[in-house]
Amino acid sequence: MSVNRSDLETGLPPVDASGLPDHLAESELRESAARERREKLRLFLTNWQGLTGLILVVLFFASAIFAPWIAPYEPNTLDVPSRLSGPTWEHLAGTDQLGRDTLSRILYGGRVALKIAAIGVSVALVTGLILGMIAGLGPRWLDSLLLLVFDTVRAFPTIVLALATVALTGPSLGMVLAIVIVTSIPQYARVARTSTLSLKNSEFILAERSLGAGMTRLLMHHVMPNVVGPLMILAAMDVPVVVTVEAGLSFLGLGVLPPTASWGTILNEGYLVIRDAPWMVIAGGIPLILTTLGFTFLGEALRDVFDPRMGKGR
Amino acid sequence: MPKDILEAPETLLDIRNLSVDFRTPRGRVKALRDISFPIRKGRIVGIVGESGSGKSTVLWALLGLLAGNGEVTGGEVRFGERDLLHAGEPQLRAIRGEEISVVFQDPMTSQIPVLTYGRQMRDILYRRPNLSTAEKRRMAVEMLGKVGIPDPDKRIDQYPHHFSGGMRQRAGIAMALLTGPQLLLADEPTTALDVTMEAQIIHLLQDLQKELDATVVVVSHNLGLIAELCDDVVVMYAGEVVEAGAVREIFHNAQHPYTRALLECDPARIDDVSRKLPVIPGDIPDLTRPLSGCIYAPRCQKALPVCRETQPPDVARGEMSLARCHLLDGPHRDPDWPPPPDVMTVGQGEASAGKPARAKRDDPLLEVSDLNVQFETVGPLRARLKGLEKRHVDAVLDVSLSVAPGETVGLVGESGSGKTTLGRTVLNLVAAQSGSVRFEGREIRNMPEGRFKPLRRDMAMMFQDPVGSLSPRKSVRALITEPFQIHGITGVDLDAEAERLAEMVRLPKPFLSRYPHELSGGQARRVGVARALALNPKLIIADEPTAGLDVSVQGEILNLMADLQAEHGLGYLIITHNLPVVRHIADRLAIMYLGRIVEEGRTAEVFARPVHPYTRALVEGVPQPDPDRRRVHVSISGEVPSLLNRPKGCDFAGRCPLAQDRCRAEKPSHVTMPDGRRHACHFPLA
Amino acid sequence: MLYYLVKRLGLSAMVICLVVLVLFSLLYLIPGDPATIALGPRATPEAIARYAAKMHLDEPVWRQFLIYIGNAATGDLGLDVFSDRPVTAIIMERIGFTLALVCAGMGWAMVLGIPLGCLAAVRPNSWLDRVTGVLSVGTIAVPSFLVSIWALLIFAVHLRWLPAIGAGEPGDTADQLSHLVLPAFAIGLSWVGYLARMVRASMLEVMGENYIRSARAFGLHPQRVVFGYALRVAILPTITLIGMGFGGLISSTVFAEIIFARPGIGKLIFDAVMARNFPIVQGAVLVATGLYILVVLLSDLLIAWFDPRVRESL
Amino acid sequence: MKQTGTTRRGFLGTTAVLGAMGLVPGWPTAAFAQGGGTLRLRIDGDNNVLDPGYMTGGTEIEAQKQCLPFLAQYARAGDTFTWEPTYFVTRLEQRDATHIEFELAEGLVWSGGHGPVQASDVKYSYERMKDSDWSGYFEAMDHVEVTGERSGTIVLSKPFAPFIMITLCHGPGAVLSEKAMTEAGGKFTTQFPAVCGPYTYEATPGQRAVFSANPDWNGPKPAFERIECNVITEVKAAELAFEAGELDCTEVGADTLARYTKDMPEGTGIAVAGELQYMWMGMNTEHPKLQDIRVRQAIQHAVDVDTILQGAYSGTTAKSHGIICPGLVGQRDSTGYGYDPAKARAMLDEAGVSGLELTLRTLNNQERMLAAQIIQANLAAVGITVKVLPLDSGPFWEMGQESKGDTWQDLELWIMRFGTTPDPYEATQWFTSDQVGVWNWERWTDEEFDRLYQEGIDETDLQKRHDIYVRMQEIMENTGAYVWINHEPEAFVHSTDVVVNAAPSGELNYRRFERA
Repeated sequence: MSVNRSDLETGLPPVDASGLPDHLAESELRESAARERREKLRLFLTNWQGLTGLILVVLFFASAIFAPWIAPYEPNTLDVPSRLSGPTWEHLAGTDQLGRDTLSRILYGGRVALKIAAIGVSVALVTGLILGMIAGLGPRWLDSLLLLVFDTVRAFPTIVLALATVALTGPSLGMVLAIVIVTSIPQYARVARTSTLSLKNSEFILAERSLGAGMTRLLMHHVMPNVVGPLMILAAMDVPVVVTVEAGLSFLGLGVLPPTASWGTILNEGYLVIRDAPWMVIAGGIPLILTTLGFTFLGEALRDVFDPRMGKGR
Repeated sequence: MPKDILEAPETLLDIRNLSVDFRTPRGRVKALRDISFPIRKGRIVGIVGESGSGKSTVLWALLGLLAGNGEVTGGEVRFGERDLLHAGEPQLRAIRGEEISVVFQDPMTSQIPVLTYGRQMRDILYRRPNLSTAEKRRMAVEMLGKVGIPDPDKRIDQYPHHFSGGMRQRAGIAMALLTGPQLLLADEPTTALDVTMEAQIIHLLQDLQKELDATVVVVSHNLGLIAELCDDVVVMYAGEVVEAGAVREIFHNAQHPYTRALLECDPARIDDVSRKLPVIPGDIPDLTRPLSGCIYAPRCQKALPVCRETQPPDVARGEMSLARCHLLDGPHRDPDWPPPPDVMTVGQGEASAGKPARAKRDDPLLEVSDLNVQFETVGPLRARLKGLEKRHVDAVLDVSLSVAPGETVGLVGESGSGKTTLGRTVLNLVAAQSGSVRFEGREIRNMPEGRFKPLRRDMAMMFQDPVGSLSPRKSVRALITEPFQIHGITGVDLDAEAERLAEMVRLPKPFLSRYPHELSGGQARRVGVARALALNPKLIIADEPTAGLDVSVQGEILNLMADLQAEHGLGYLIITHNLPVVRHIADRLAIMYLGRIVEEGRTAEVFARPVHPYTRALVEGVPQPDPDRRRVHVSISGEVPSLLNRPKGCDFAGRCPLAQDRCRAEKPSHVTMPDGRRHACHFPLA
Repeated sequence: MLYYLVKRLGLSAMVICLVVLVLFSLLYLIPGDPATIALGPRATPEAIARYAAKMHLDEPVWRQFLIYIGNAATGDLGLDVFSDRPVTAIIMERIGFTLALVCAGMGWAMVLGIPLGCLAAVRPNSWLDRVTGVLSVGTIAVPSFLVSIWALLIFAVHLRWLPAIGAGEPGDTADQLSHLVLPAFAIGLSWVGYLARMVRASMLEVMGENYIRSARAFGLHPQRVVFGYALRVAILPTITLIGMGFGGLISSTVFAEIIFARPGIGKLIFDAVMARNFPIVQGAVLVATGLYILVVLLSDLLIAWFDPRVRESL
Repeated sequence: MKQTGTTRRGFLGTTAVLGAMGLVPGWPTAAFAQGGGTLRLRIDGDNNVLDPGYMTGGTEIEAQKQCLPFLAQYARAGDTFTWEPTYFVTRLEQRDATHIEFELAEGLVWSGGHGPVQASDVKYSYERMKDSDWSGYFEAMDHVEVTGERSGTIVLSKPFAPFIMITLCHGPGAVLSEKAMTEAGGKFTTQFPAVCGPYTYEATPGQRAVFSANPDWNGPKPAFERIECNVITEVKAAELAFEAGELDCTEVGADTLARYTKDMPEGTGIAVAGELQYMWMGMNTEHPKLQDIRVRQAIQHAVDVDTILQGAYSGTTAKSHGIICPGLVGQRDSTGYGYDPAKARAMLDEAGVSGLELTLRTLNNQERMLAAQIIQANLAAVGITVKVLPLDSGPFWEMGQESKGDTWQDLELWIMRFGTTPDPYEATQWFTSDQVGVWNWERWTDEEFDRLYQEGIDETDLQKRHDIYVRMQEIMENTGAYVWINHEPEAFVHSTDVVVNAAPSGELNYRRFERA
């Protein structure tokens, strides 16, 4: 019997697959592919968390991409006379010390977050996928070696590693990106490796081999499509982590450089004027929270719908 | 021996009009509809049915342990004065484990892995506050001893994973009987076990029932087990009881067409070896849809128009004996129904084209000789740490075997016998350490994949798990045509090929666009066959071709395979643990035990006159679906030893009733008898 | 069990060695003279000469590495650039504060999160479950440095309920505890959510296992079933999560220690980074990472202790 | 969150040379009558090396002032800053241009049984400094003659008037116990080998330093029995701690200063130290992109200094017109250029420059990052793209020095702040020809400037001096390499229960704090 988390979270009681006559359960599943896809979509859309997540994520992307069109002001235009203005109709989220519009800076800051998230997560995902498959399919010594490397990288608390690196190189967006990529590769690689290992021993890979399928074909046609799914879900859950790392480092002054607006630098500047302009740390924190909520909800909903057995939490 | 039916024992538990629904995202599944039958005191009642019949749901419903989405929609279950369906949770809890206890299907998953047996059994006795912990332990040890666990006072402190499968099921029985319940429910108690183990558990249950004078309900799909063990039988189909009665009535005078068909499909009941097995066409109905008429009507050979519209009557023949069919009573009564037992009521597909002319014996398609396969069990470092000298086990040991074109060879063995490894080694999926594998006279053992690849067109494999052996993200069409792509065969219209193959394996065209998880076991199996056949191979290695299939549909696959063999002159190596099935399709049998072939010969001869004691145990180990042919003793005891502890002498010596000192000291070599049979036994049976 | 222990210890030691290697090679990956990089631009020629001698910079790189490993193994992590005090002594002064913070943060999160998750899982879809669900998502979404800032502002500056900075009077336990409250609250908050969700999910999964149905079929008391059976198994992935989460927690302490001016390892690293005091960075990162590895090791051993299969199979 | 580390060289560059602190007049003897109570302060880091010879400078000096004898201390007379003898001496006077005589007070005893404070201790302490990291402060000193048990003469190798102000009033002028030092091996780090002063010192690294009443002290009692200096690296954290009531006094940033000034909370006061600091944006006249003086002058016209003062400093600082600070001889009251973007654009056109891309280097603290961003925006308005490069104090203070690598060649624009003394000569010394590649990072040379520098030292007539220094600043300005920004004060918030005493460079002198 398996408890399906999606059912729990959609308010349905757990479905009992064995109490339910399995032949029946199967015939249900067999009904038709299209129906099943519709079913998944329905499950996803009726899951309020999934829907909320989707909306928030779309907002995240849209606001970042269209920031130049929707931002009421240029993010770096100074307007010193109206500095540290509270929220008004002219400046919905107030202004900072140089009179820059906080809302506009938040919108533009989303572009930095998007850049970090998109580049960081995709590079880490692809590298992790490749390394994980190599570890899963390669010889045992290579697997052990890669595992050891993954363990080592994971042994560094992210921020601590970032601090150590920045101590030597100085802060920059590129450095943040590099750290984010390096520290998130192991988790993708481990998931990819685990899936690859279980796939490697699965009957269908053996069946493909028995038909004469070569390594390339096995990897590209049979292993990869099955590994990518869980990794995509992981990636969705990883976006907020990455965005938060950037924000945290920028908050410490070790991330992107001014005047570039990023949520971290807004928080940093906001922290410095927290007694004069408390709205800056509040306004700067909200997109971070919403993005985290959005991707977490979306990732969990995707996982529940497509892969209810995947590991929870990290 | 069955008890005298005339004793008319009192009813211990009475199920009346029980209905259960499951709420699923796809709608309500009416899993049980209006189930009624009594369970009489002191008897062993069997509930038999195929998957989807709802037989296990009955058990969970009466314990009040349906899953969260299950819901009892009607009926009552009388247990003494109480109605279990409407009892409160505390009352039910008082009954569970004390008055009604359960033996579970899969002892691997139904015993908590992180607690010792002692702890688990003490927990079961928690309602006995006047017993001291020591006394509880003594009771548990005693019960473990009673179910045949050696050294119970030591083993009680072990965890489930320390026990072998059979031992674990014995422990499960001990736990269930610890409190001395009035009613013991057993849910598929032997399904997870090997044949030789199954026989032991059946006898254990029988003995204990007698000794403790308990009432037992056994749920099973295994007709042989039901016939051997039960006094009363309830036959279920798609959530309904279609027939119930005493065991002899059911097996010798089945009234319902489904019961009849089910019995006829059981290969163990069929004496003639025809290479064709009977089949019930069609599928179990969708229970989310509104139902009308007889639930079995869509698949029934004798269905009348009325069957599809009107609910058939329950025709009673005596106490707790009834059948639900229009043919038996009322206006549609058919006096010729049921026909005599020797008349077949279900079809066997079209008549066989007959066996093709066999190629000459001296020209084998596949010839395996003295093949050895070893697996590494511990890493070099760990071996040194533990002081182990031997880091490998012999999965396959000195195996010689041949398959001629057009011939079907059955490779039979229990789990862990190395039969699957052997099949994979032949196909170069597993490396072998020594020996030779020749295909059409060419040495192919450990051939590099590059050179071996062209040969894969001639040799194909069907894997054990029908769905699991299909790449999950590929459509059936892509799967079927993949062999062409792998071998770079151009100039074929892939769509046309896909349709041709689908037709060949009788898979409806719309299925081509489906994905593996959208297929039933039987359909997926057909896809597997189509893939194997795509490139017109000469040899097919089929690993458990009927695994996971119900009795009523396994014939379809076997018949299909037989037809294809007749048509293309294929050689088959069929790997299976299922003796009754293989008996119908194999020309020759090879019996494997612990990686060695212990006996090999023509199927009929092997069955009629086993030479090796293990073969005899296997043949006798299959429970006969005939209550008049119950076994009185179990020919072998114990379990297949682990490959790690391969005996020094004959591998079977530890369990062989005829073993002598020589057997324990010296490994018997293979001997060819004058009639061509080969065996490995110091003291072959006459 | 012995083999398992030896293997795990060996692996951890290898990871530590690799961690040292990473920290060590960072110095060499940056162009320039290692001594100048390590000591930063403020070092006097004397200090550089002393450092060069100390680090055996005239030796081949691999020998330097071995010497560093050897010294580190005996607890010698070099000298502080500015005060010439042993890095080990400096770290030892600080480590207690970080450990106290981490334990307090994780501790209160466990005390609250695990029972919440259990209760939610026992009664899925009850009001408690829903409240827990919303609360846990809410707490997960707020990055710990925002919690730190806001908690400081609200509870210390505005309400003046709790002290804002420092670690309290040495020797005065009550004072030290009162200084621990806010930072521990800040870093533990999201863990309440994580743990509640994790425990709930894994409890639900375990509650669907066959052996739980067995236990219920034997009429065991629900409390025994939930806490004696289900939780015993469901806690295992949670232990892993807690062990792995320790790394994230160390990252959080960096922020909390900076914001609350708490003299822990995280703050030490940050200050050392700012001052380019690389021997301290190196030593403190090594210790933080070593601690993390130790915790992961402990959590693995704890799992092995709980689960006989693990302790025998590996 | 950024911090400004005070470094030794940074200190030399910025605050080494001192102004005086305006708020506490003279020596508050009355306050010593009362004792008791705890003063809670902030220090920005651990005192790693208390040894005056090897300290990093900053809060170590604060500690030295509490625990070690000094011969002189800052004093203020009207608007000018001067020095006065401490009560550790009964006599301190400049006998002639190269001789300073002193006599130590009676009854001064080193702690730990190291005997009385003697003139030989002074000799030991000062002569060892010549070989220390801080030897620069003693360059002018030749040796110390011991003339009696408690008296002696400091002999300079050349006339150097500011010696008492620069050296003796400051940390390097601390006197150590020769006996205790010898026992300690000639150097010390985190503990004084022996103290002689109102307080003893004890530090818990990373947490705080505690100054407790010295039982051996028989001089005037300070106002507070115990001083707790909490280590709070971040200015912001310290401000919050102050607002949470956990500190009695702490340094604040410009924006907080502005907020307090505007709306002073109950029980809070502000103390502002002198404005003896001058900040400017410098340009490297040798850099290919900036070689053309028209480009530099265009930049001078393009920067809106008033916006910087508002945006980055919340209007809390005085606008600068040169390197001579307010209140000093030679201070200018206007500049030869003004904010005029149109003119700047025209000058750039004239120079035929377009699409100019420059890098602006700055320390990465809050105010300067804001200033840099304003400059960035200003220059963008005239078509110059500026990349802001924030640097930690270490690399920042080295970037223009030829002895510290090659960054000086790449240096284009930077924001710089130097501190100075009340005498104008001090500020000019860093810009002479021989300072090119040392502190003259703008890398221009001017014979007239070098000549005027000497004349300025020798000249005694106030008006003439004034003219000399105004002219020198004109020369600087005319190189086009300077955009004057402001004179930044050190500001402190404090509880009205205490009266703050701080040196112009921002160091607090705890023993001169008072109860209100």
